[in-house]
Amino acid sequence: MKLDLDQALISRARTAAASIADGVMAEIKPCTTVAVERSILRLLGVDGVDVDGVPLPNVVVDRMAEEGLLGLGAARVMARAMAATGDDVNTIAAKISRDEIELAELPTAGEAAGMAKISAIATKSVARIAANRNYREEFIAKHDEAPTPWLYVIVATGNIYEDVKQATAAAQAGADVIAVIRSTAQSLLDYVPYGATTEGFGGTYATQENFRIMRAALDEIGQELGRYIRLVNYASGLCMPEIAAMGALERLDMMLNDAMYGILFRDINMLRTLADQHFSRMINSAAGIIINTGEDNYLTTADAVEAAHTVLASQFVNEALALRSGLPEEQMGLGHAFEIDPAMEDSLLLEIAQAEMAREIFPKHPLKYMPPTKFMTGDIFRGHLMNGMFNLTGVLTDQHIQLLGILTEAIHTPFMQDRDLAIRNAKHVFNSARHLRSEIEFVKGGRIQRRAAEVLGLATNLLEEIAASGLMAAIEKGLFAEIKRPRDGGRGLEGVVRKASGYVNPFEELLQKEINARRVGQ
Amino acid sequence: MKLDLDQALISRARTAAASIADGVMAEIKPCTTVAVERSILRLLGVDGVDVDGVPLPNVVVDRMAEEGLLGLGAARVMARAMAATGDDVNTIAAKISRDEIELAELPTAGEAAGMAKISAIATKSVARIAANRNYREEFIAKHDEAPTPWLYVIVATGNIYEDVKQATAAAQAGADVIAVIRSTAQSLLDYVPYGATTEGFGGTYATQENFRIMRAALDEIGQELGRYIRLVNYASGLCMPEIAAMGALERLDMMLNDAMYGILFRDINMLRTLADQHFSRMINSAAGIIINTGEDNYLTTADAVEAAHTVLASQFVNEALALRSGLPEEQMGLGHAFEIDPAMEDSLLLEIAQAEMAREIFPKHPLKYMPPTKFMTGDIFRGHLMNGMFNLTGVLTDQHIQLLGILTEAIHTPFMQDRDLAIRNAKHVFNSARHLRSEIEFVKGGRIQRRAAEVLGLATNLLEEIAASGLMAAIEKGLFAEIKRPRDGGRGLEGVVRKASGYVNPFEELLQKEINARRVGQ
Amino acid sequence: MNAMNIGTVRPYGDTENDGKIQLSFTLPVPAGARAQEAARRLVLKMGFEEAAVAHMREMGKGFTFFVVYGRCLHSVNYDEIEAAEVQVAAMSHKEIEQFIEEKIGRPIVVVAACTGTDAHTVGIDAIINVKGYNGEKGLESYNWFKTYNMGSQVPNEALIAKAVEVGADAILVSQVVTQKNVHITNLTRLADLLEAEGLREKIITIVGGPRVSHEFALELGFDAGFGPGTIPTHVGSYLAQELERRQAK
Amino acid sequence: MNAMNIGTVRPYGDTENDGKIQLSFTLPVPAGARAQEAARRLVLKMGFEEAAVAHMREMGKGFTFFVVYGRCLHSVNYDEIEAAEVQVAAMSHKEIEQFIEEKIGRPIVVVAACTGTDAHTVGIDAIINVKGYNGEKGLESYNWFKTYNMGSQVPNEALIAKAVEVGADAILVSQVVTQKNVHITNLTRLADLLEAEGLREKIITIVGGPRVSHEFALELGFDAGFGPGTIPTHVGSYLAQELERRQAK
Ligand code: B12
Ligand code: B12
Ligand SMILES: Cc1ncc(COP(=O)(O)O)c(C=O)c1O
Ligand SMILES: Cc1ncc(COP(=O)(O)O)c(C=O)c1O
Repeated sequence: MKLDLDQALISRARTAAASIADGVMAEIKPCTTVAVERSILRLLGVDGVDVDGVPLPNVVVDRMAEEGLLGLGAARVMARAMAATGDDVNTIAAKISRDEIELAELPTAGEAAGMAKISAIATKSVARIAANRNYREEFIAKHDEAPTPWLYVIVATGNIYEDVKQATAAAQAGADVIAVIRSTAQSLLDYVPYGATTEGFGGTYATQENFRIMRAALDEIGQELGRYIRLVNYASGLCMPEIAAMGALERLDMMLNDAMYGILFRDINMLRTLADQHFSRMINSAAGIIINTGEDNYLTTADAVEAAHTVLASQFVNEALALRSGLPEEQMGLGHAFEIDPAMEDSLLLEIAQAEMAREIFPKHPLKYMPPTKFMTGDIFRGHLMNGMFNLTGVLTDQHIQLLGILTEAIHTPFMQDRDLAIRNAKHVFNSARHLRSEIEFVKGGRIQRRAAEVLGLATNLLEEIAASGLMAAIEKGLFAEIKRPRDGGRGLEGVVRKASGYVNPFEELLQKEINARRVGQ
Repeated sequence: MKLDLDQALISRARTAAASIADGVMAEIKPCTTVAVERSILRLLGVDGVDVDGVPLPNVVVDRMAEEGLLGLGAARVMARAMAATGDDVNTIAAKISRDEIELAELPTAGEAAGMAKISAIATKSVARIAANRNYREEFIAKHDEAPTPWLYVIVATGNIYEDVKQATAAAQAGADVIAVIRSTAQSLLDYVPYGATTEGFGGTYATQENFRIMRAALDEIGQELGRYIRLVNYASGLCMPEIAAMGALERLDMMLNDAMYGILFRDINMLRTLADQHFSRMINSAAGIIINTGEDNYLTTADAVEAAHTVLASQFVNEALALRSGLPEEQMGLGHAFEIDPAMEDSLLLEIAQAEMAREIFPKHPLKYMPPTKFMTGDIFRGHLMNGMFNLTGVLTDQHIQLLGILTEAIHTPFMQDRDLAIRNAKHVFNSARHLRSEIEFVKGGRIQRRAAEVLGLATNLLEEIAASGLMAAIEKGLFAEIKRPRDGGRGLEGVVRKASGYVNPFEELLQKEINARRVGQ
Repeated sequence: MNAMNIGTVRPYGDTENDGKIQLSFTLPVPAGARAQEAARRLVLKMGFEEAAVAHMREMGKGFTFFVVYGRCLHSVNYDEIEAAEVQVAAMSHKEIEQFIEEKIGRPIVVVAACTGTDAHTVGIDAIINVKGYNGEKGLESYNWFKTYNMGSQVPNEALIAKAVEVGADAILVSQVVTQKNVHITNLTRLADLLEAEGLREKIITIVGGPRVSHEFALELGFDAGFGPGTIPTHVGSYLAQELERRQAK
Repeated sequence: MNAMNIGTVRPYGDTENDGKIQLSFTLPVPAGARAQEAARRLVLKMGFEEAAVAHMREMGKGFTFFVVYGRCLHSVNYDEIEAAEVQVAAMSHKEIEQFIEEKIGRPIVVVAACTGTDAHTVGIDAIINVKGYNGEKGLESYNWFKTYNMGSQVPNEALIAKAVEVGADAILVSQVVTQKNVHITNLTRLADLLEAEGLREKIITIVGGPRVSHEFALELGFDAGFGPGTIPTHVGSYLAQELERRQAK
């Protein structure tokens, strides 16, 4: 290890994070949410929209909520309906949308039989997810896995068909991972839009059909290139577990998945999104999907030097929470970023210290390293150079997922040529500095080592402070990203429902089984 | 020391280089050249052109040569003329141009008295050079010396007035050193053009008036900025000592000065240019002018990995030759370059090894580090990035003079904006990695250390091989830059003249005195 | 400001009037001699001479990237240009406070928001919040400003309602996302709403953001526009002086 | 080659026909709102819409650098473009040797030089010398070529004299320095000299260099032009086939 970090401090930090995560788990355990229930319905096969374009999962869950049945869980209510009508889930959903079924009046008699059917469907659904995972793993095993850092680029035209052109060109140029950015404010929608879309702002709507279109395109070009091209989309937001379910069904490979992001940057209610996150991560875990956490965002509102330790602290918390949703470390793409003001003397040294520290503290984790954005200006030449320094730091500190910086960051969402230049920048730097990491040591007690030690110390203190009061109180105090969010504020609190006795989510157990099986398999 | 270089090898290399340089000195000692004699005349005050535009120093020296008098030295013949006519040097030169003086028929009687006058003029001339040097040193002492690496940029519009605009803007943007590039093929002219010029190709003619114009402009902007802006021009070529003399008189601060460059890249005769070099470097030395040697050029025709050791070997030879012309190490801007094909894996590691090696072997020398040129393409974004990696290597290995890479290297001589982007690139990287050097160690016996050791070993072998046969034979064999030059080939051999008995160059002694005085002063 | 006489100007590479310009763009064609010629002709159509393709490469099948240099034959008369700039005497934090105390005599009330779907609050926070920008504290820290920062993704209607509720002197709107001109749509709608409510003349309306200029704001029917690099005192100076001007009428 | 049907194309940013182009240039004016407007107007004159100055900075007093993005309204019809390309079947080293042996029956004599004040020999050496380029050996290494590489800074007259002296089938000229169009001046003079000496039709004349294209060479009166990336087999294939064609006549 190059930084000589104090291992005792790291243990203390992990202990504190564990207790913080346990506190969160205790809070969310008694609750379910409209989004969790909608995801259950989706996983059971409910899809489509009603005559007004409202997605059927929303229609069904909203009706259950109105009738006061949601505390039982959508699965159980659906079981009743299946038993009563003999219809399949989608027919039932359609009937509900046409007011042809009165949920409150369904007989509870056939519930057990209904639940058996539900169980069978759920088992098939999880099998489909597992099959997707197998497909991915086999494809990769047949070809070569891309060397790290992986080249991760975004497409964000707003139009899924243009996105496909851009993504295809990027794959041909050497991208390993393609993320389709979502339209602004989709994360605040309490439903998932439907169908292929061509009208987004700053990104393209995340819909199941769009997922399918892009997956097919990337599979095609991946076959041609003999490389597996990974696909990414965003779960975080009011539909976290639903989008996770869609991603699992359509074989996405990574998902942005972080309740902290929703709380801090989208003002989503914390209880709601932490509950949503738990189930969404279980789905991600079983699907073999790497999550991307959003700590990098903190540095867009807070200073990257002063707030460096909050990033680390949050990574510890995210790790602890992810473990509790069954995610193995190998799927934890903890986020961090290269966001120090480059006008600061020795800023590169501080960036190296920070990135190397993350690498050493989270050795198995596919860390996701975000590029400079905040200090990018319209000077595209300077931007390209900053991205070069970022890429150098990435390869020097062995980052796993390198989200490539774009020279026009301060101007527009990337043009095709901007992305191509980003890919060439990364390939150039990675190749010419391929083994720099193994050739360099940091001077003992020097600036780089001292900086890493300082950040670790501060993070540990912060975690212990948070552990005392709990995560929610810490967020209320504004300890992350200099943003305060009240416990009862934010969007989506109304979608949190106390579980009634007899609440059932058939997927929790099935997913857990799948996760355990994979763990043993390793 | 980071590279753990074998000090015994370094000593062996220096010993071989010393014997090579001694061999060269023995060859040139019996000779003078038309260029040396013209410089003596210039230092004595001969300037201007005849009615056909031929520079008076050429008129006079050519006449002396025709009359078979040049072996005595221009000073001695001029002394005769002064004694005989009572005119000053310039009047005599003008008269010669108008055929009003018959040199062969001058009485030798008054020669001693004439020589006394010459001595007095020469003493004043050297005093002017010393005064220039003092001015520079005092200005710098009053303000702060620029931190290294110095930002060195070129201007090359072909028009001295446009050059001034470009240089001024560069200084304002932060350049420390401005080099005015010469028009193509000036180095092959056996005279120095006269007056202010506005019509060069790929550069601006080096004339004394152009030196003056640019010096004044840089002094002005330097005063305004409170920084001393260094001025560079080119001595190497057929007029090496003449231009060195002009540079000393007009207070240039650095001069490209390397006979090897002339031999290999301009096909100038070796004896001629080595003899010219010796006197030109004495002038540079006394004037406090840093020389820039041209080893970087080798890598434009030879491969930077395979020929790396020839660069180092040549640096050793150049050091030994420079010492013999009285240049202190602090004025030896030995050249090297960042020219490895960046498509090569780990090319950055090899560049770091090479640059660090030069730094450790030549610790006091103001090394001049040249940017990527050969592998630059029309992709200006890639070019800007390569320059960033070059700048990073420069600051990491503590180079003294960083000739900034220009993103349009493969396209055109720099536009104002290209140069500005180069300066910002360097400032950005130097600042953000300011103390990286003191934070990093190279792994013992790792790729970087091994590469440096390999290059040093090869260079030492090569030097010992050359020492056996002499430098001239080595050049005949094509040991440098993969270019062969015959001993009796090349341009300018006809300008080499055997010194007659009684040959006098009054400046050799005066310059040597000045050099010694400075050395003691330190 | 407009005093300097410069005359007609052309781009400058390394010689007066050489007109040199760098361009880069993508054409949806495969790389090759025809692509190169297509790129060259395109640039010639723009009114260039000596257009030279310095770099060409295919990025993905059927898309080619070009770097071109050429000599632009157009010129502009600099002296004729009058760019709209917020006309106001620059004052320091202290001077602004004094000015308001003396000339207005009560705190200026401002309501600020990042509107529509835009969630980029860093810019508006820089102007309003105590933390400020570039070492300058935001208007919230002034004794003579009373500020309401509504945060991000605020509907236009909510912003106006708040302004009416607190009797605002000024509305400050930030717009950062500009893709598909969503900021223009959004701001036009806000201007219409203000007009409809009869508030257009009563409230000072300011827009800000990285793609905003004073000219742009005026065109859309706002009173002032502030772009990149704005610091709180710029806005404070303008608000104080503009309010005084309006009260004087 | 010209088979593909693509039609009218516009630059592509992220949406078909969006026309997006990046420009950078310098204007000899001080930075400020007027400068920004001057830059914008200049770009509008080129036939752009929505020209936006993304970056402006003063580099030295009175000179300002701009980065601009805009939507270009021009388009080109790709299908109509016929770019001149050296028309020749590509052959390998071995095939070229065989071809000459069979169809010419004697070695082809070529004289090569970097002419005028130009001293950039790397390019011509890459084509001629054994060392070659990109792993391909130069023509010197062929049994069926007899080469004379005269090196750098060769006067046009000396090149012609040499060609006459050795009875050259072809002259190969390299020109790398292009500042102030010195290569054009130089090559035009060479073409005139060849014409005057009556050699124009007798000798195959080839030009090469980083700013050379086949089209460019034809315009100046040469037989073929080779640009960046040329390897010896390109030139060898052309020479062999062209000589055979001429002998057939
Ligand atoms: C930070 C940031 C974020 C943060 C925002 C955090 C927050 N709470 O603000 C996060 C990570 C959340 C984010 C998310 C997104 N972002 Co964002 N983001 C940026 C980034 C990196 C910096 C913006 C910034 O903070 N600048 C610093 C401030 C101080 O500058 P400023 O806003 O210009 O403000 C100054 C002046 O303009 C002026 N000013 C601004 N407003 C006002 C108002 C008034 C009244 C006045 C007087 C002055 C004033 O004063 C300020 C101080 O000088 C930019 C890229 C860049 N480097 O510019 C992208 C950028 C703005 N984002 C972009 C996009 C597309 C998004 C997303 C939509 C992406 C997605 N689909 O997920 C999301 C969603 C956001 C949404 N719904 O709006 C695009 C916008 C493209 C475009 N031109 O339309 C950009 C340009 C990046 C890119 N190239 O794609 N982003
Ligand atoms: C190496 C180099 C030098 C070396 C040359 C060594 C040598 N013996 O050749 C040295 C250091 C001596 C040098 C000096 C100068 N150089 Co120089 N140099 C370069 C550099 C870095 C690379 C050129 C090169 O070798 N390319 C590699 C070869 C393989 O490519 P190529 O020439 O294009 O050749 C290929 C094809 O074009 C084609 N080809 C070329 N010729 C021919 C001929 C035939 C018949 C055929 C079929 C094909 C063919 O085949 C080749 C293989 O594919 C360029 C910048 C750059 N990156 O391009 C500047 C550059 C060419 N130099 C430049 C200048 C200005 C100079 C100087 C004038 C500067 C000065 N004032 O001191 C001097 C003087 C040179 C002179 N009198 O001509 C400018 C030219 C600007 C312009 N557009 O006019 C450039 C572009 C740099 C710059 N941006 O300022 N230079
Ligand atoms: C973890 C995480 N989730 C989601 C998002 C995007 O969310 P939205 O779609 O709300 O812009 C981000 C932003 O980059 C993120 O970091
Ligand atoms: C040492 C040295 N002298 C002179 C020159 C330039 O010579 P010329 O004027 O002949 O191009 C160079 C080229 O860069 C050089 O390195």
